[in-house]
Amino acid sequence: MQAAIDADDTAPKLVLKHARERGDRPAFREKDLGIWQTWTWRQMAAEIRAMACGLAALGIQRGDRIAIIGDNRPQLYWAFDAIQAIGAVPVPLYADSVAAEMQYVLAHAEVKLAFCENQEQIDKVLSVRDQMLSLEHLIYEDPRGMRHYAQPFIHALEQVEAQGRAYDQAHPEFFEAEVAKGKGEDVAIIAYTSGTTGNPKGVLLTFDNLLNSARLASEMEKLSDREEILAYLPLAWVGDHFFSVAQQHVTGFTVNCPESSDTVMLDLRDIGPTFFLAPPAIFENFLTQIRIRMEDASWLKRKLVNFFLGVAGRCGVELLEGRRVALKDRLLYALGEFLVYGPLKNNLGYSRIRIAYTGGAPLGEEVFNFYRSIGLNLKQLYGQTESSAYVCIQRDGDVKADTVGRPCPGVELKITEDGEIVYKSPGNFVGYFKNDEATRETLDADGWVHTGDAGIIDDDGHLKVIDRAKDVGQLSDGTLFAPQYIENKLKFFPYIREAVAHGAGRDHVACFINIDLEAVSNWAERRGISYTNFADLASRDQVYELIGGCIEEVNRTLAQDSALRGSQIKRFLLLHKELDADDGELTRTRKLRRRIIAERYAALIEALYSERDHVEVESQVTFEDGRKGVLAADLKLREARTFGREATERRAA
Amino acid sequence: MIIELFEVAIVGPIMEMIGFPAFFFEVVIGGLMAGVMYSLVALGFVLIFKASGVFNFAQGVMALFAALTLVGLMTGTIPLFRSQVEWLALPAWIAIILTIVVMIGLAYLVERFVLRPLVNQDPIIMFMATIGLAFALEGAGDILWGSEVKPLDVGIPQGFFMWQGIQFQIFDMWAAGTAAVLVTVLAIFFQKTRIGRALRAVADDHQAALSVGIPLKTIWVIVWSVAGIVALVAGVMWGSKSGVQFSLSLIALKALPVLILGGFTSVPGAIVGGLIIGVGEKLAEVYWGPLVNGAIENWFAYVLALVFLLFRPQGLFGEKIIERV
Amino acid sequence: MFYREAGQFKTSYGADQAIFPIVQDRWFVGLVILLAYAVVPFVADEYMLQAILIPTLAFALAAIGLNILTGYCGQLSLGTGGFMATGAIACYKLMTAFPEMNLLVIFLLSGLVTAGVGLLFGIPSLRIKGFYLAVATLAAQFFLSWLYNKVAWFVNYAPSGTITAPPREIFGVLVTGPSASAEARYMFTLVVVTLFALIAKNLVRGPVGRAWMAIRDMDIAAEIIGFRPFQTKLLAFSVSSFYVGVAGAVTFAVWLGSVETAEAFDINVSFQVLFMIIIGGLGSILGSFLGAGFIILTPILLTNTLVIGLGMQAVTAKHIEFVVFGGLIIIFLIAEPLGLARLWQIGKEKLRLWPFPY
Amino acid sequence: MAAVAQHKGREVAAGEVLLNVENISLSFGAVQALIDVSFDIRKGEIRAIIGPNGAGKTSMLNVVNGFYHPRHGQIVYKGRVRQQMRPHEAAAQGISRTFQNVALFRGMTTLDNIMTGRNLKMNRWKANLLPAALYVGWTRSEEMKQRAFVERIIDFLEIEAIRKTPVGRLPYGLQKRVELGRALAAEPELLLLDEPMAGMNIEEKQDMCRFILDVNDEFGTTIALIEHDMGVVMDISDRVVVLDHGVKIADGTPDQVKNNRDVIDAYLGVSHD
Repeated sequence: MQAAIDADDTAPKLVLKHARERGDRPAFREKDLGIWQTWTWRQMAAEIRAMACGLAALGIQRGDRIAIIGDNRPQLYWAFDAIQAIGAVPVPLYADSVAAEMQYVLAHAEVKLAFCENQEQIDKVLSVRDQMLSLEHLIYEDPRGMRHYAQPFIHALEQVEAQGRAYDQAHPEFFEAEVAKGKGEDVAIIAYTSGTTGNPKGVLLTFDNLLNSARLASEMEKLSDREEILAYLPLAWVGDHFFSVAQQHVTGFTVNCPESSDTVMLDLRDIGPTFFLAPPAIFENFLTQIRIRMEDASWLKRKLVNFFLGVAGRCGVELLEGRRVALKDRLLYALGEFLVYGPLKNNLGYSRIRIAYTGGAPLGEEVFNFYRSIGLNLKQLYGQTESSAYVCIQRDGDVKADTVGRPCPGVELKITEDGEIVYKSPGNFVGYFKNDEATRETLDADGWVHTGDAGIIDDDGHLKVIDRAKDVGQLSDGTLFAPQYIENKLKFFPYIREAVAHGAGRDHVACFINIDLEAVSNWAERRGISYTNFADLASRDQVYELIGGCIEEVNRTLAQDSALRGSQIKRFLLLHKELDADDGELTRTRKLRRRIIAERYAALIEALYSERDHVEVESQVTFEDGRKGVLAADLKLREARTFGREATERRAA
Repeated sequence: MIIELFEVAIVGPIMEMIGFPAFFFEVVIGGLMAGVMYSLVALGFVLIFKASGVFNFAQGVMALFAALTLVGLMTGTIPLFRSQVEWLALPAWIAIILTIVVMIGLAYLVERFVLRPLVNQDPIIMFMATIGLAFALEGAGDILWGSEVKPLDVGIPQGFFMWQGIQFQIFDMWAAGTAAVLVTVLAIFFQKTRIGRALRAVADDHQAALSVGIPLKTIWVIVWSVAGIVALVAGVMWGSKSGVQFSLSLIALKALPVLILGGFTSVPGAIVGGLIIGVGEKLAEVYWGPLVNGAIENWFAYVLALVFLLFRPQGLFGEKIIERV
Repeated sequence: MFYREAGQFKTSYGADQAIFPIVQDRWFVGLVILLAYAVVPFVADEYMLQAILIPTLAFALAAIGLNILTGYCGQLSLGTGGFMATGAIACYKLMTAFPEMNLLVIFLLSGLVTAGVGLLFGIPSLRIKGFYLAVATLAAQFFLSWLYNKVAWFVNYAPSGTITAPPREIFGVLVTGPSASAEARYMFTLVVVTLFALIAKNLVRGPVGRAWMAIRDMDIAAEIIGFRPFQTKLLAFSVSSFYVGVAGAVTFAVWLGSVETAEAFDINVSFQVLFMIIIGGLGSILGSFLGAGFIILTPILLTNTLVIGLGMQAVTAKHIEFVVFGGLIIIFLIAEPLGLARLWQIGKEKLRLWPFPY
Repeated sequence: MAAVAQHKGREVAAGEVLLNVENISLSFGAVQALIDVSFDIRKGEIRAIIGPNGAGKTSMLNVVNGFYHPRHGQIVYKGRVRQQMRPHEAAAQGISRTFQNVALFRGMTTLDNIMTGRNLKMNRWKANLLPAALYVGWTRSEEMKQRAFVERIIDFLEIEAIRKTPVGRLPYGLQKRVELGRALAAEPELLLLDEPMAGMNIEEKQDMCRFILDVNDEFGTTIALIEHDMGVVMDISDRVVVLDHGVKIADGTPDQVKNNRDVIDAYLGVSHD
């Protein structure tokens, strides 16, 4: 049995290993009650043991599915191991999803026990419980406000652990035995993809999938057990699971959990992680923050900062990649590091970062280069839930802004003749839960996963993801139309939060713009433009001009590329509401759900391709408390300036 | 032992008092005279404290400053250069009027540059500000008019007359008289005139004051002007008795214990308190001073006030305050 | 700009409540202390030490004392001079009465004596709100200087009325008396002041300090949540007097060596110290040092520029000094009631946020 | 508000009397602030004191926590009679309160403000002058112990983000919350709230209601509160006593009071002369 435990082929086994090898190293920290409470690997192992036995005491069997719902709390991460330890399967859910969304997953996974963070989650689950016969138990971690919940099937984690310890006393062999039973090919988790289309699919990932790819990635990046990471991304997202769980279990580094979702920025600064993952939205957001805050700075300071950012723009990336740079620039950069970049990175909490990843969606080149130029080793990765997030990662010193780098060690990757990216990864999933047909579509007989992404492999063997294959289309005149490519260019502007480009089968490109409330309102204030709410602000002519300017810029760059010149944006409108995951317009990872948007805003799209200069719209919104409401508005439509060949050439000349 | 101490400290002095009543009365009158001074300065404090809740430490220096200005004008001194020009010397009455103008100007400046910016600040901050004011004012006075001791004569007749074998200083009579007049005038001003009533209202609460229809800052300017004039009178008295000099501002500090005796908000309190202190310290000095080789005057007033605190904190005429939360 | 706080996370309340939680601050403070202890004594000349550094330190101690009362507890004292005199006299009597006694012990006792004397004046005046303490301390100022002047016992019947510190050694180094070297006296003062400053800091950041500040900020609320106003204020006042007393002892024994109390500790000293804390910063230990430095240096600069530079009469320069101080007080109270210390803090905040404005 | 719904569900606390106000009369000079007022507060209930402006509500609280001393009548607290009592003694016996217009220590941070609330819970000697001066051993550990407790309150009131902000800079709503925190820090048996929701917007009011209910609920604290917002009073209080011009005109459950003739008059402002 001991041999089986030492096999290190499942997460729980790895926990026991770390408890033995680095028992006093911190495994988890959480900002709670004002300080960073710390748990060593030994303590963590003990907690997990108690939890696991507690679950067993509640009658959880091998193979049962158990939902985990909540924000990034150590106890919830431990739940993964506890559940896996007794051979059950954790099913993480997005904490911010509304009850209806949860219901589907809970029902589909036939969840037997829901492991909730707090009253909020418990309430959501209870509200849809009657449709779920499988659900037998609820556990909550935070007792706040729970005293009036008399139902016998709701348990406090404390009690469960207490029972667990008792159970452990009674059956001292139990825990090790259960852990030993686990094997690498067992399903480790079912990760439901917040698919951009249709219902979520439950991706079955084994320990081998997760741990092997995590090992390869860690070796590649030379991760040690001294890394510090901040776990702030939804723990239902495979990306977070890969970093905060799989890689932690492999390398034994420390995971830090923020105090609350609205103190993440502060906590990031507190911890100063060495290894950092964030979706593009966050990097774009931070950059917007920087710009806004700098606008309020004194004239002199702005000049200074802009000057040095200029220097960085000239030579920052080169220096980062160790290429040759003129001495003058070297010195200037060094000075800039002290005066600007250093403090800047420090204020954001980046200064200790050795490796920063962005993934989940493409990141605008400009944003990407900005961070690299101030010395942040930011790298793009490409992965999917189906590959345990492990396909391509940019290598140090071999980074191109417009690619996601070469395939990771152990990954085979090719482009099918119709331009789709397919791969074989050690992380390849074993199938969709209870959905063989979908499995067959995605995972072909020879083990290739079909990504549904259109891409090319450039001469250096870097993968360049263009767009979702099905999104890439042509205008009526046959010119190539890659919406995401255009949208990302737009989203680089701090004033633009989201953009939706239309044009497939049309004679020109038009788009919806979601202004960035923070940036634009700030912009409006310094111009003394008063407004009542988002819709009002978005309807102001000045704002239309502002955005028009941004679009003009994008058109100019598009015009320089012969292939894309045709897909310049001719008309646009500013949406009266923010696209929102709660309204199903975005995925929980903020990807556009084009079909839904197209349906919901059909009227607007038609208007864009008509001669009209305004259009009434009614759209439903979901309020914080889950109530639905209707928002009516009268939107303006505007032309944007476009450029012909000669215009751009004159600029070039 | 105890007995001896008792004889020396209590019996001795009292025997002396009874022994030479005339002398005793002269001492008392001298004390009253000093008391009038204290009363006048204390009066200034009370006016300002009532109206603006400010505890004006600079009151004494204002007296000094007023006196300095007056002397300067009467001797035709050119400010800053301090060279005296014969034909610039003004007759007393004009000089006095001018000085009053100066004091009003000062009141305006204080309101504009000290009180207004500090409005609604903690009393303690205000108090410290007036200490700063005192320093600035004293320095300014000395720079403008010079710091050497100056004689002052506004034409109050000197000399004395005897009555019942008691010696009366005519000057003292005058002083007492003027003080009395001043107080009555003030009393009338407060009781009868609209502004006066407004000022009293401010003391109670600012809203009320506004309802009388006089802006707070005007009220403050007025109060400080009145206080300035009172200071001038005090300055003249003291100055013409023992020369205009720095010590005046220190002596004026004795108004503080006076306030503790009389209560911070009571005009009659200020007067009675002043007289008590004046007489008290003179008697102490003359009859007990020798036992502890002298100079009791410097502190007697304060210690008396301190002892008094133990028994009647709110002072003779002060009323109890109801705190609200 | 110099701050790099990312990664400085706290895993215990102890670390979180340290005096200098930020690493860079600790370096800076360490540097300053190193300078004060290891560099200054060797580079500074006699005049530097005797006319600027030692007095600054001695007065900083007094300022800390007054700040505890005024800055932290919101009560005002005008008797600082008198209490410094008390400290000086106590120190003199003890030094002469017990030649063998360790100087530090003597300072402690001098402080205690002063605290006791303080109580006499505090008890009647602190029971009531308002400016009574100001008046009571004024009484103390005049009464005490009179007392030490008139009662010959205090000065060991010296006809001149001046008291002179006999030579005493600490660890074999002569620190008082005419033949003590300026360096030795500076070092000794420095040690004493750092020690007491640290203690003061500990007091004000703990429960005691909170009680004082509660009374200062809103005495009614403080009483209703269970603080005893009278006791709290009295405690603040006696601790304050203690510090002022020690400061007086240091001034007498280490700095001046021989003083005529009525002269050296007259009411102007009271105001001087008050100005130190107003300009330096009410409710700040650091401020006490800054203020002391400021008030000690300004007159020197003024004299140098006006008298030596412009050939003005010394007396006029003195008057200008009066105006300057008076003006500064008003300006500071209006513009920045928390004084130089606050300005320092603002600067620090800016550096921490750099390059961001907020 | 779900919390409220729950609360209304539970039966009115029938617990024994915690505080009994007997025939209290209070006057300032000529002004009669309270005239022969009597009512009781039972353990574990939420007791509302309402009435038009100038009805003497705040004066009532001031009497209860010893800030004013009644001319006639007496207060019986935990079965013990007391006439003369200083506020800090009342605090020592487990009565703490908040104020109509926030009475925080503006110079201090949120954390320190709430820490002051712990002073009575601090070990008298350990928090004493000498150990405090050295800030070692006892004081230190004592300080840490209290900090830990205070952090639980901060967590409870969801004010982590402003932990180290000087309260002077906080918006009004948050200040009120901090003040509640300071009162809670004393672990009171009887909590007096003087218009805890004055000048708040809807969300702030809802939060405050939730906190008040949770306090009453999780810590079993007895609460007496003055509030103008009738909706709130009816929602959260078990029993209501109505004052008007210093006289008690009604006393009972919210519903009883709502339909009471005098109360309606008082609120419609029917003249009383």
